[in-house]
Amino acid sequence: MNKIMMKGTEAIGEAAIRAGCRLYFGYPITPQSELTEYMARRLPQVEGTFLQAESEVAAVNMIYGASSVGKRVMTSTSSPGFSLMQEGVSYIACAQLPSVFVNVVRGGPGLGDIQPSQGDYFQATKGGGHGDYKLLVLSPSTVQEAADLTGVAFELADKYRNPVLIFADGLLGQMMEPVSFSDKKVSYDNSSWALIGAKNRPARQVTSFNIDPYGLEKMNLELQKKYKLMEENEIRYETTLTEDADILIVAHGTMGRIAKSVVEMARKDGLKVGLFRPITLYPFPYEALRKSAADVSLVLTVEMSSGQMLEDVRLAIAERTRVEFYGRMAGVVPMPLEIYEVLKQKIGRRS
Amino acid sequence: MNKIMMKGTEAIGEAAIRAGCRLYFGYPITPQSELTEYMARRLPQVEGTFLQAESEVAAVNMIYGASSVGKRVMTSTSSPGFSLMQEGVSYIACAQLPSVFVNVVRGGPGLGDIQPSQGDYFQATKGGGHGDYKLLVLSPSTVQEAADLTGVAFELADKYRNPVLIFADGLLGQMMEPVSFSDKKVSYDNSSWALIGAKNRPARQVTSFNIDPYGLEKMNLELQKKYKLMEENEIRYETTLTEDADILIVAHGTMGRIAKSVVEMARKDGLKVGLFRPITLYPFPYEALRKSAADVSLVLTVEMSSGQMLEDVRLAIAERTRVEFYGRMAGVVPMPLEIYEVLKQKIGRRS
Amino acid sequence: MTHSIIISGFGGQGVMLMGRVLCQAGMTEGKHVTWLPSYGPEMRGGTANCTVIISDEPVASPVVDSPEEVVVMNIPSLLKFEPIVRRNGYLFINSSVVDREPKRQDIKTIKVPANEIADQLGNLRVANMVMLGAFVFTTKCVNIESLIDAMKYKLKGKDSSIIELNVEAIKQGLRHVGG
Amino acid sequence: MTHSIIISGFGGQGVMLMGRVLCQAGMTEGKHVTWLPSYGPEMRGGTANCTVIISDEPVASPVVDSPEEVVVMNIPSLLKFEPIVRRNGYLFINSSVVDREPKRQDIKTIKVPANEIADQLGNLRVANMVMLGAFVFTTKCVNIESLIDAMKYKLKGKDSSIIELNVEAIKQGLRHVGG
Amino acid sequence: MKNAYIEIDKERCKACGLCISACPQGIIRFSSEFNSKGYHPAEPNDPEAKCTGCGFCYMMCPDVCITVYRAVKV
Amino acid sequence: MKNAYIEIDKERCKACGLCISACPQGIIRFSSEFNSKGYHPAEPNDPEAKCTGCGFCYMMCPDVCITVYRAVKV
Amino acid sequence: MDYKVAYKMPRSLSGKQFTYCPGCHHGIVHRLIAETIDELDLREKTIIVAPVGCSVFAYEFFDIDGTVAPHGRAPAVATGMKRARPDLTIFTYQGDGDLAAIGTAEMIHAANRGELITTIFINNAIYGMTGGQMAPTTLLGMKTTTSPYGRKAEKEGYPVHVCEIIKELQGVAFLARTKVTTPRDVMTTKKYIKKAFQAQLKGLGYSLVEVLSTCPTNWGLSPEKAIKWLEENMTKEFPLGVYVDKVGDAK
Amino acid sequence: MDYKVAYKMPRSLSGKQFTYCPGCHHGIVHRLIAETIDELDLREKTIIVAPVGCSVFAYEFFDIDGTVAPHGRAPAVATGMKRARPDLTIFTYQGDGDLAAIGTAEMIHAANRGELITTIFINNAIYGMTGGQMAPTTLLGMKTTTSPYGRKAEKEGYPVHVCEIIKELQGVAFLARTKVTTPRDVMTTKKYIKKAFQAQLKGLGYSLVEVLSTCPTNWGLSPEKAIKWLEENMTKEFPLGVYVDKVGDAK
Ligand SMILES: Cc1ncc(C[n+]2csc(CCOP(=O)(O)OP(=O)(O)O)c2C)c(N)n1
Ligand SMILES: Cc1ncc(C[n+]2csc(CCOP(=O)(O)OP(=O)(O)O)c2C)c(N)n1
Ligand code: SF4
Ligand code: SF4
Ligand code: SF4
Ligand code: SF4
Ligand code: SF4
Ligand code: SF4
Ligand SMILES: [Mg+2]
Ligand SMILES: [Mg+2]
Repeated sequence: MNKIMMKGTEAIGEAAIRAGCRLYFGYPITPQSELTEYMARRLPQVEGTFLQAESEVAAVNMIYGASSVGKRVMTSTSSPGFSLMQEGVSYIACAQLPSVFVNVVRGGPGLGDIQPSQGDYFQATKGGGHGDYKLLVLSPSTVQEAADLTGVAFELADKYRNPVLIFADGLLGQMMEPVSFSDKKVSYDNSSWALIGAKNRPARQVTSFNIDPYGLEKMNLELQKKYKLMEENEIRYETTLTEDADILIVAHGTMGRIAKSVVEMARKDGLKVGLFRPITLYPFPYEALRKSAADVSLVLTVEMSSGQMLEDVRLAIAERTRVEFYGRMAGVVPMPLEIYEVLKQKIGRRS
Repeated sequence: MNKIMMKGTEAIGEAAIRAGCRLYFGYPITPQSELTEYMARRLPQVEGTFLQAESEVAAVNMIYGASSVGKRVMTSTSSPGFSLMQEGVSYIACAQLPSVFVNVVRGGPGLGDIQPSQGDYFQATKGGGHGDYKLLVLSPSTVQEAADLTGVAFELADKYRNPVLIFADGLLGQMMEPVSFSDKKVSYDNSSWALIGAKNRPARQVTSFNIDPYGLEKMNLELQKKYKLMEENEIRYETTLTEDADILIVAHGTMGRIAKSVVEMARKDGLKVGLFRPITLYPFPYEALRKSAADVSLVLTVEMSSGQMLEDVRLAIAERTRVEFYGRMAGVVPMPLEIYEVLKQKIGRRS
Repeated sequence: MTHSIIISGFGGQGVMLMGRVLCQAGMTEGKHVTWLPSYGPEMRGGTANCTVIISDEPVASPVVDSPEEVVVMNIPSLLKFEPIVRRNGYLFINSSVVDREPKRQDIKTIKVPANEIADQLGNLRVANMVMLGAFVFTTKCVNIESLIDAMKYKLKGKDSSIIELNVEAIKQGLRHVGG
Repeated sequence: MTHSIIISGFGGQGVMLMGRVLCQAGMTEGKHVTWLPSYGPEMRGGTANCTVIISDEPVASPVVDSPEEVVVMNIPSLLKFEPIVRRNGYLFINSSVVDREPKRQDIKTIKVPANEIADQLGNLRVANMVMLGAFVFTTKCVNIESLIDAMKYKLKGKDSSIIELNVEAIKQGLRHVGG
Repeated sequence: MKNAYIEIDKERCKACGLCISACPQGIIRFSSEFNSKGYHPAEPNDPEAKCTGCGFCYMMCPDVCITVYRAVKV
Repeated sequence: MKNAYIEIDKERCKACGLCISACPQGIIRFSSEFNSKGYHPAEPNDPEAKCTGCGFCYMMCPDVCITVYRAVKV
Repeated sequence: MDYKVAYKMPRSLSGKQFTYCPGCHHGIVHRLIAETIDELDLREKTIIVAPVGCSVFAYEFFDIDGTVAPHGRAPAVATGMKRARPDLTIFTYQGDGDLAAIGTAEMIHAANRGELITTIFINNAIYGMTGGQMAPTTLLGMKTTTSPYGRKAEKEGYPVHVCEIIKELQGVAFLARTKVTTPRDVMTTKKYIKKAFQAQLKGLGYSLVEVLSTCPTNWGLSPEKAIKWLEENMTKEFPLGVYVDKVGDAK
Repeated sequence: MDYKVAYKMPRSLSGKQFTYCPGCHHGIVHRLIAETIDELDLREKTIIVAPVGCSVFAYEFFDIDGTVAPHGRAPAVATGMKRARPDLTIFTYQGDGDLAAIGTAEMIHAANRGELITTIFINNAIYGMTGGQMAPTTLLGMKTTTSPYGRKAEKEGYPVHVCEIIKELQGVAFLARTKVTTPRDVMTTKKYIKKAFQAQLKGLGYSLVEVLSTCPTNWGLSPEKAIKWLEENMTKEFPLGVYVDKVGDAK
């Protein structure tokens, strides 16, 4: 497989096309506009359709439309844009429409800045929109992984008829790394539920509406069953030197690979530090983390936020172990040495 | 104080007016339109301004505007409408604009139904919009409490320069109970920061924008400091017969008072059941709940959702105690006996 | 002492008002009251009901699994609510509209031909007040005087003839059950 | 073996391209590489830099607190990055633009009058390639051949005269540092 | 011998009366019976076989209750 | 004796040249010096005192670098 | 003598009873759409995008595939569908709150793009479903639950004229305003609806038919009186007629 | 001989250096607004609502109180301000992406309500800040990063004409399209901006001035060539002139 240097945003775009996505609707916003622009350039070359929506609100509803007629479709945005999509996302989740979203998170809240951040973790994993729904949330840490997980995202979306969110940050979006793509032919078939004309069968409805609360509760229970299945089958994470670790760092996305450098530093100093990197943020790898953390004396969660995944980490290990947090906000990226210093300090304080 | 029978929605409206709110911007949506309509009728009578916005997106930004010039202002909506407001809410939180929001939650996700629900708990407490921000979230359980907390909401909003969310459900919104209002004269003064013309002082900016990540991180740290203060000073909750309880029910809002009936039933049966009702959902009363749960053998969280506050309950008591959950969704309201049956069953299973 | 009441019927039968008048009456007597409406899944003109609690104590749950007193003004309401009336509770049936018998024997059933009585009074729309008169006289959840005052309060601004008609309806109702 | 490199300068000086050419070269040699751009808070025309990692191992962190090799093409970059060069690391200075001396003694400083050399070649815009030639020859992070190939790959489609000019610039650069 | 006649689906009818005022022949009226929704549905009342089959009633009926039949000319 | 003259804030100037083409007298040019942003700023070049004080340069300058002075007629 | 059905429920309706109030014009327009679909033989390839409004259930009333969009976003949903499956015929059915308030941007941009979709727009000058609040098309002076003292131009602005706003957008291929208060109107409206679908089928651009409609319930009038009120008030504010017609009259 | 300042930086600018690219017309328009504020003596009671776009920093460039609205929502923010404090003068400053794409509904409804606010609308046919994507006002055939093969009417629709869309809304009191490519244009534009503010001060309704502007950077042209391109292409698509004027010409 030939490797080419690509930005994370562009790799996601190319991978989507390889996954059979021929439709993109989106609205420009830094730091993800490269993905929008990539699709504008590439999709016409493969007889696909690129359309710049008039807003993120329009974009998410175009996704709803394209998905409801059975096609693989995707959009991408950055934080404020994803906030605008929340109503639509809730509709899509309830109507069980497969679709892929990319949020290249930037510093917030509000207009914030355009630097990398992970401050939309809660929004992504707990449901930024209304009601009891879940997105499948994937957090890649390298450009290659971003490409690979994009393929996975389309598969999972169809498998569960659920929206999938690729949660990236500005670092990953802008970073270039060598990447290769699989040439596997993809095919998919959503004709069993999609709105493609009531020909030789009863008319079909795709809906998030049920005026009868018992009917709606049934719809919700179906969703919950599906989420249960996801929790059983779709958990992904990566561990580095956790077997003998006395101290565990938990970090996701690019923060995860920055933390890997910390592990390397610490190991050189003879400190038994390991790394747990959740790849699926929802479903969160509670069980696996609990195991990895079973014998450590300290868990340090590092995020580019004020501490959001931290709550899931706490839930996972139920405070049997001390859980500390370190984070930077607003696009300030915690650096390896910086984190290592914090780590040493926390250990110091312990003794 | 004279009591009158009023719907929860209307009581909130009247209380807002008594709290000095003379501006309302909103968009109709069931089951909160009575509040919009109440304001349309009442505000002109007190020389206030009611304006029906063209959408919830417009409404939240009108709130931004009115608040930024220093006036007390409010909007109300129900679930899908609040999802549409998320971008604006994130801006308002970051720009530190005091303002009061009411979400009369209905069954979701998507269009859902128009029956009572608590399924927007995560959205309310963890931040449905992007970035690290928090709303102050108040969950009243009676019409009187709704009125009282509305007054509190305006005070807190100004005190912390933070948006405050009144989290109600359709039950509370539609229910009528006797309510009385305080006649206390209110006054407030936001001239120290509001945009009222650069007269005899340097020009001022209200903003959620800082292109420099270190500058934005500083803004974030200020927010975090404020949240810390809220966590220290603004926690509210109510306990019922928790002192000698062996089993603790945790429920908020109208679910809390329904649970109170369960406690009454159980006590009649000689079961030592107590109730913990968080009133502030953010800041969540972790410490107080931990204490109330210290000596119980079972905690049952009851929600009109698939289990959202449940995570905060777990975080509070760190699973030292068994935490069980019961919930109904989509507008189906868990009834006292129903809950009691579940409770007995859970106790049964334990032994 | 706590009365938990469900009043149910077609949209146009004034069941919501019945509940609100009851609450108003309870409140003026210094009792704790709640009124909770519920509309069926039909968009327009379907069956509606309200739950009323009148109590000497602050009201905990405004919803009840098993009300003590139920008023059904039409057949769907009978089908829905008969099964959940509390043992030894009351079931009030508008027998002008509900032409079938309840099945339960462990509850007290009271039939009021409310429409016919109202018709005799010259206005079908006061059937709800007829029923309310019968209900209050039987259950004693509030005083008849408070009930009449509450009704007047709710109809404030209406023609005095209309108010008189409603008073008469209440009186006919309680007369029907022996008052 | 891991090289961690920061290349920094004005927006127009082609520092981003320098990093990308380096990565391309590393990749063709089978190395693991990352390129990470960073733009200053200024909206337009401010200082920009990129971080490049070239390694025999998969790259963990794409950001570095303390790079081994730093190239500064203007004064603000010198001020910003001199302090963080790793002990015994390299600091490459475009001395045509940076008319001041670094302060640190524990690092190796290499001055390249890149603009002047480029000017002699007839095109100021190839100053970046001059610097790259000097950089690669000194640090050996990739082979010169790979570098030239990578540059050609990046300039694919451009006039052959332009490509020749860039090759010449690289050569002059490495010649300046003794290559 | 009637040239045309109509049928009204009583159960669908909501007694809005629009067909009644639309009929140029004035041959529709409200029934005295109730349907299960509680309405007095519209019913054809055409003893003199005045119906022309013009379809106005059909056109104005918001609940699509009406079917119009016309005699087939052979 | 000049009737009018202009001053240009060199540090604000971004060398867009709009003032130069706007000046009917052709008396603005780019300086050979750099300003701290790295631009060759515009500078007045009016040895023959041709400036009329018309303000066109001011009007077209997107960076508000120019001040125009006119002689006061006494 | 034999009889033949001259008018009956069109094939493209599901037969499910409408949930509209007695006399509400939504039902008439539904039937006209269904007839059009039948006549153009589109039933097996047409998708309805219902709005949030009283017609939220519309997707159940037609015997065709359908969905319900978030409030106001039907044109965006329809755009997504049409771009993904240009072979399908897509129409949105929207109320005045849905289309002219919250959905303003989506409608205008779909129109401007000449999106090959058709919109049937029910202008009843009120928010029907939510209980009678002011709509963008509410007339001046009209009392609603959110303009309880009557709509005032200085405060709430003027009734929004959708056809007038979009008539100059070049993407629009057919645009007309009509009503269904008489059998004659009904026939005219049917003609417009057909043309609107033809604009789509012929690839000419976006089409929209605005139907002035009654809401007896929230206007507080009987169905008959509501029709009269519409005739006397709404047609004055909203001139009827064809605003854009690129379809032409040939069959 | 004594000299007097004939032209200098207006009082209502903060003096902070603009962050715009060389030759960008944003700066000229800023200055004209500041001059107008000075001349009408409004500095101490005027609030600017900046947009998201290259002019996101505008609220720092004026020496008046100000804020930055979410992308597209400036008219709603300004509405909130004006309703809360009718004594203040409020203006929004918006780009074509901000106003004519994401903010379409907010702008149209503010205009329709006759909201007493003023909008200065910079139409540069592109998304400047985000790096040159297609705007609603991008010309047909024009290549941008999101219309890399040139904008096509069939696919992306037609350039949106804001003045033409809102000119029939009765709430609009002053509406004009202009440019600032010559000193004469600059003077005309200044006159329009002044009238727009006067429309607000006199309580006549909503006012909007659309300024055709260059974006040398994303058009890939020098400042001079950009002006030429604007003259030759944009003025053809977007006719200049006054569309609505209820202010009149008396002082
Ligand atoms: C985001 C959102 N906001 C508000 C609502 C509530 N809502 C439902 S229908 C409706 C308006 C209906 O009016 P219209 O579009 O005129 O349709 P009609 O009922 O009159 O046919 C509103 C505001 C909603 N469902 N979603
Ligand atoms: C909700 C949201 N979507 C998208 C963006 C990204 N964004 C910033 S400015 C802009 C467009 C700017 O174009 P325009 O309004 O024409 O202003 P210009 O820069 O051309 O002056 C966009 C899309 C954003 N900040 N917020
Ligand atoms: S078809 Fe014509 S004549 Fe016959 S009943 Fe209907 S409206 Fe009357
Ligand atoms: S028009 Fe239809 S619904 Fe109305 S009365 Fe006639 S048949 Fe019944
Ligand atoms: S004021 Fe007029 S004449 Fe003088 S420099 Fe400026 S443009 Fe030229
Ligand atoms: S117009 Fe202004 S910025 Fe441009 S060159 Fe002249 S002085 Fe400099
Ligand atoms: S409320 Fe109005 S629009 Fe809705 S169904 Fe009833 S009459 Fe029709
Ligand atoms: S990008 Fe364009 S609009 Fe933005 S500052 Fe530069 S020239 Fe002006
Ligand atoms: Mg309507
Ligand atoms: Mg622009």
